[in-house]
Amino acid sequence: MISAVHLSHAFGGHKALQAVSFRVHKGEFAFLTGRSGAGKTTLLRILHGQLPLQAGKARIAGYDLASLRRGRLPLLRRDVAVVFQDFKILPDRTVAENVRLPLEVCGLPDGQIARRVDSVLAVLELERAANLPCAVLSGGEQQRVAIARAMVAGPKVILADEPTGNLDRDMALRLMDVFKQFHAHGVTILMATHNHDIVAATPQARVLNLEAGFLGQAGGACPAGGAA
Amino acid sequence: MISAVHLSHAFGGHKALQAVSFRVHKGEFAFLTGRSGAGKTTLLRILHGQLPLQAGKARIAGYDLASLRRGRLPLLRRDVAVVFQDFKILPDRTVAENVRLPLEVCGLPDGQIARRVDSVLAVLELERAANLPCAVLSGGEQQRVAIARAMVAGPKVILADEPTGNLDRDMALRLMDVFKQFHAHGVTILMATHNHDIVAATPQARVLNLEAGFLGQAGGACPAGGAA
Amino acid sequence: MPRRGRGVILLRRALARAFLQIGGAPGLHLMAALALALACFLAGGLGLFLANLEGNLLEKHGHAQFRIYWKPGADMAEVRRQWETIRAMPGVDELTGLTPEESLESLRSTMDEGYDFPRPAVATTLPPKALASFAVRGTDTSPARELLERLKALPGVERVRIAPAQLDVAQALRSLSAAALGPLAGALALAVALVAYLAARLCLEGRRAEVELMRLVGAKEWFVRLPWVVSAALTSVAGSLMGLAALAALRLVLAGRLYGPPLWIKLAPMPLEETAAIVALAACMSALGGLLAARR
Amino acid sequence: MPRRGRGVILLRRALARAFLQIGGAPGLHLMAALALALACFLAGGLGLFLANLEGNLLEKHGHAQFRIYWKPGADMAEVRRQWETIRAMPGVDELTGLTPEESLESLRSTMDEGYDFPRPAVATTLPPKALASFAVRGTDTSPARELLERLKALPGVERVRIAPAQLDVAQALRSLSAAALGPLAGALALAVALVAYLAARLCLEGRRAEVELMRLVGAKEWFVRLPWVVSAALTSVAGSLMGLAALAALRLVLAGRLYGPPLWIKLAPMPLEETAAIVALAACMSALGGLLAARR
Ligand SMILES: Nc1ncnc2c1ncn2[C@@H]1O[C@H](COP(=O)(O)OP(=O)(O)OP(=O)(O)O)[C@@H](O)[C@H]1O
Ligand SMILES: Nc1ncnc2c1ncn2[C@@H]1O[C@H](COP(=O)(O)OP(=O)(O)OP(=O)(O)O)[C@@H](O)[C@H]1O
Ligand SMILES: [Mg+2]
Ligand SMILES: [Mg+2]
Repeated sequence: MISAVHLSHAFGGHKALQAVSFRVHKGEFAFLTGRSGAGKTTLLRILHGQLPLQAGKARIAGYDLASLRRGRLPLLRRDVAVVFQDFKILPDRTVAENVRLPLEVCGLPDGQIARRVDSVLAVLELERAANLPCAVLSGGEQQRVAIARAMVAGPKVILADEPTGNLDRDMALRLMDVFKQFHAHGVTILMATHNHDIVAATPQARVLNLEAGFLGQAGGACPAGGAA
Repeated sequence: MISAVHLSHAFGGHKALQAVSFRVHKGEFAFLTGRSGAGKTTLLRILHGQLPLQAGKARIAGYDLASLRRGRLPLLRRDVAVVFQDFKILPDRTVAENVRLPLEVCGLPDGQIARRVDSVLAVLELERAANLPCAVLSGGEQQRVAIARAMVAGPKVILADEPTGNLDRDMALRLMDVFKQFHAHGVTILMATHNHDIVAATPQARVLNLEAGFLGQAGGACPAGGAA
Repeated sequence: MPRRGRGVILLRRALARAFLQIGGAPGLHLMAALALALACFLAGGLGLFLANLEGNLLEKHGHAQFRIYWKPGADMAEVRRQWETIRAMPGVDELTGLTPEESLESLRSTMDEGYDFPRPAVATTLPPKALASFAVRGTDTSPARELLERLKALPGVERVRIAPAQLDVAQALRSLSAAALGPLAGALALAVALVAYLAARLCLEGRRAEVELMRLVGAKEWFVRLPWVVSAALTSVAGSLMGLAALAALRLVLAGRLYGPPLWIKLAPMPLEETAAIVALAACMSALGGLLAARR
Repeated sequence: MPRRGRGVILLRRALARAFLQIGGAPGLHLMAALALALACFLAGGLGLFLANLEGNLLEKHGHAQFRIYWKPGADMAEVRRQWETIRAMPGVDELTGLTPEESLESLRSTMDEGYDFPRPAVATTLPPKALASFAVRGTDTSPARELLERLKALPGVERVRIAPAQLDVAQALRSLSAAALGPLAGALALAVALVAYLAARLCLEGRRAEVELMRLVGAKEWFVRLPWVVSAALTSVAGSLMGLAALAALRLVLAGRLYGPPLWIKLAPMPLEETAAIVALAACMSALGGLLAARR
């Protein structure tokens, strides 16, 4: 479902990723760990088409990033949803408006949108806040809005970047249950995280450990590397 | 140094804080815990003069928030620094420019500013990034910029709102050492956090536990409540 | 869900977004429309003024006058035949022939009321004359000079005077308004474009994050940009119509005052094509502004 | 660090910030300045046009002319004495007396070159006359009517004619330009203010976060706002000077063309006070825009 071969990325002179190779199979759950600045967000941004492919190959959800035309990028992004580390929610819009956005832009009829938004807000315990502007939400509530938006359209792949940094342990574990449910329904999940608790609480997941741009092996998972 | 008596705050109909009373003495280190939406950020914002005092009394660093005139608010904010949960850094400015801001606005000469900024960036392992615009930093680097800015002016009180959410455990513990050094030099610290690891690693700190707007007692600390 | 159905839903949503954007920041859009209205009002007003000036100039000054004098006591039958010849010459618009008696009558009419010349004594000394009006086109005076030579060569003609001052006034005013029109039109087009762009940018500045986010969650490019284009165009059409309506009202008021005793100046309304052109220009500039402002 | 020293450092920093803001978004500030330049150019241009129109009108049409005729053959010594009396009457600007011989001479000069009247025959039939020019102020015609009665009552005076058409033209043009000036000035002031406000808002929109943050880290209110006020004022002063310079250049070019044969129209430059007023107005509006935009 996701594969990278000798993926490298440099910002100016700074090498953020160096010849990273790995593979995440369809329906797999994988954690991406590594200390701050290791390149986790950079890797996820490349996979989502936000950064150009500088060197190496990458495939995700059936799209080959090297040969992807601009006009097909929206289609990739409908199949691959991201929980952004900095949330990227619109502070002046309500929670419901933020969450419905991915459904709106792909042309789903209004009735279906409302039903789906209601159910995802219920799962993430955001019903109370549905009609509040996001600017007034607490940090944890904003993070949950970002997660709800990634989940609402039923993507094939979810790339989650540090989705529990602003949540207390109980809420984080409850949320992990939601991710696990999605995973159980066949969604492929790649989650960048610092939180050892949630890694420990998810034995079914494999751990990919990025250190200074190199991909080490951890969590006793299948060996990374090799062509997709 | 910080005291609150029957502090309450409501947003529209939603009661975010309900008759909270506590006291943090000069030179003390206190954690503020509580689940997402418990009112931690609201409490810190009141103490920093960002939200008006609706009910109750509050004093911080010698300022009485009930009777504080608008013109003296800047003076309070020079004595009380905040690490914002959403960082509030300027993405188009460099790290150094962001960090020097509190020194600039209080009229410190340029030479002293440069020296202080350099040393705080070194402490927070941000030298490499000093001249990068903050927009390109990783989540953890941005968080450290927010912390550096709060520390650079040598405030009497630091209010830190979830300062380790985007940091890996090692970095979080190293940062806690920096906070502890400040504490050892007599700075009063009130830190809102979800991270049990760092609470456990800071035995000298007292824990104030907010639950649904009420302040419970935890961490075996001295009883809260009572006038300042 | 069939592909077609989704396309229709998306189009409807993009248009709805355009209106929501206007409704979401009514003050800003009103201000933008007002700015455009003022720009159009000023641009249209100057255009109107210049067009009418040009019109009035052409009517009054676009002609050179020749005065042709025959010898006093010339044979009037012969003179009248020559008048016909001159009338047929190329470029001659109009010819007024005056017998000595008619000359005296016209002279008398310029005199103060109640005074009369001692008629026979004066009339016999006056020459027959003709006033020929010649249309001047452009700044080339050689056709007028040629005509002068032809008139002088007519038998029995004693003197021909061209009113040089009048010819020069016509040409000076024409070249002047031509010189002023270019820079003015340029400055005004620039002003309209600038105001439209500023307004569009301002409307967009607060929404850059939204535009970016829509792309990140899988919106197609046309769906992202269409609302901006439509709302900018709507705002500017409203604005320019407002401005032109105000201008039309002003023209009506002024026209009533000008076309009456004693001025009798006709103030023509702006041609419909020009009005449409201004509205279309404003809309296009704004739409372009919207399109550009929403770019990646 | 003493308090005073810090104050000086802060003031210097606030001013430096103003320049940094301009340097940080040169395109935006240039555009804002350009917009203001255009607004000032248009405002100044219309003002200049109207002021010169008014000036030319006053010179040419602000007077009523009386023509006073004595009986033909009246005693010229007596008539000359009456000319002095009229010259002293209130409101009379100028008086030109004409003896019958002078009348004939002036009549002859209007005739075509080379023609002469049979002199003694005509001269004895002409009356002595005088042309009195009377300044018209406002729309009140009663002083002119009173004067008419006084002139008619002079002994030996046969007829007095007032040139009523001329009087009416003067008054019509005056009231017209008075009616047009008000709305035009209003529209232009509004346009300048709007452009200035739009530009200031646009400059600030991208920096709202910075302004907010400065307050959060302990900046005093004056230190937060001063850079906005100063940079907005600087931009608009630069812009309005640019616009007025362009206008002055246009005026020079036009003045050269207009003040020469055959038009001899004088195009006066804009008074220095008005120029200064426009610049100051633009600066104040922009500074106010900056002050408001940076508010809490
Ligand atoms: N556009 C850029 N220009 C320069 N350097 C950049 C740019 N984007 C990212 N970087 C640098 O690349 C490195 C990797 O960043 P990245 O965001 O991928 O780290 P991360 O693993 O997500 O860290 P964190 O856990 O702190 O979020 C960082 O040091 C960052 O400063
Ligand atoms: N301006 C506002 N209007 C309405 N509700 C608000 C406003 N500001 C905050 N709230 C609500 O008040 C509650 C407390 O928010 P607060 O940010 O203090 O929580 P928190 O303890 O910091 O949570 P977290 O750990 O998630 O950051 C939240 O439910 C939030 O939605
Ligand atoms: Mg990251
Ligand atoms: Mg919070």
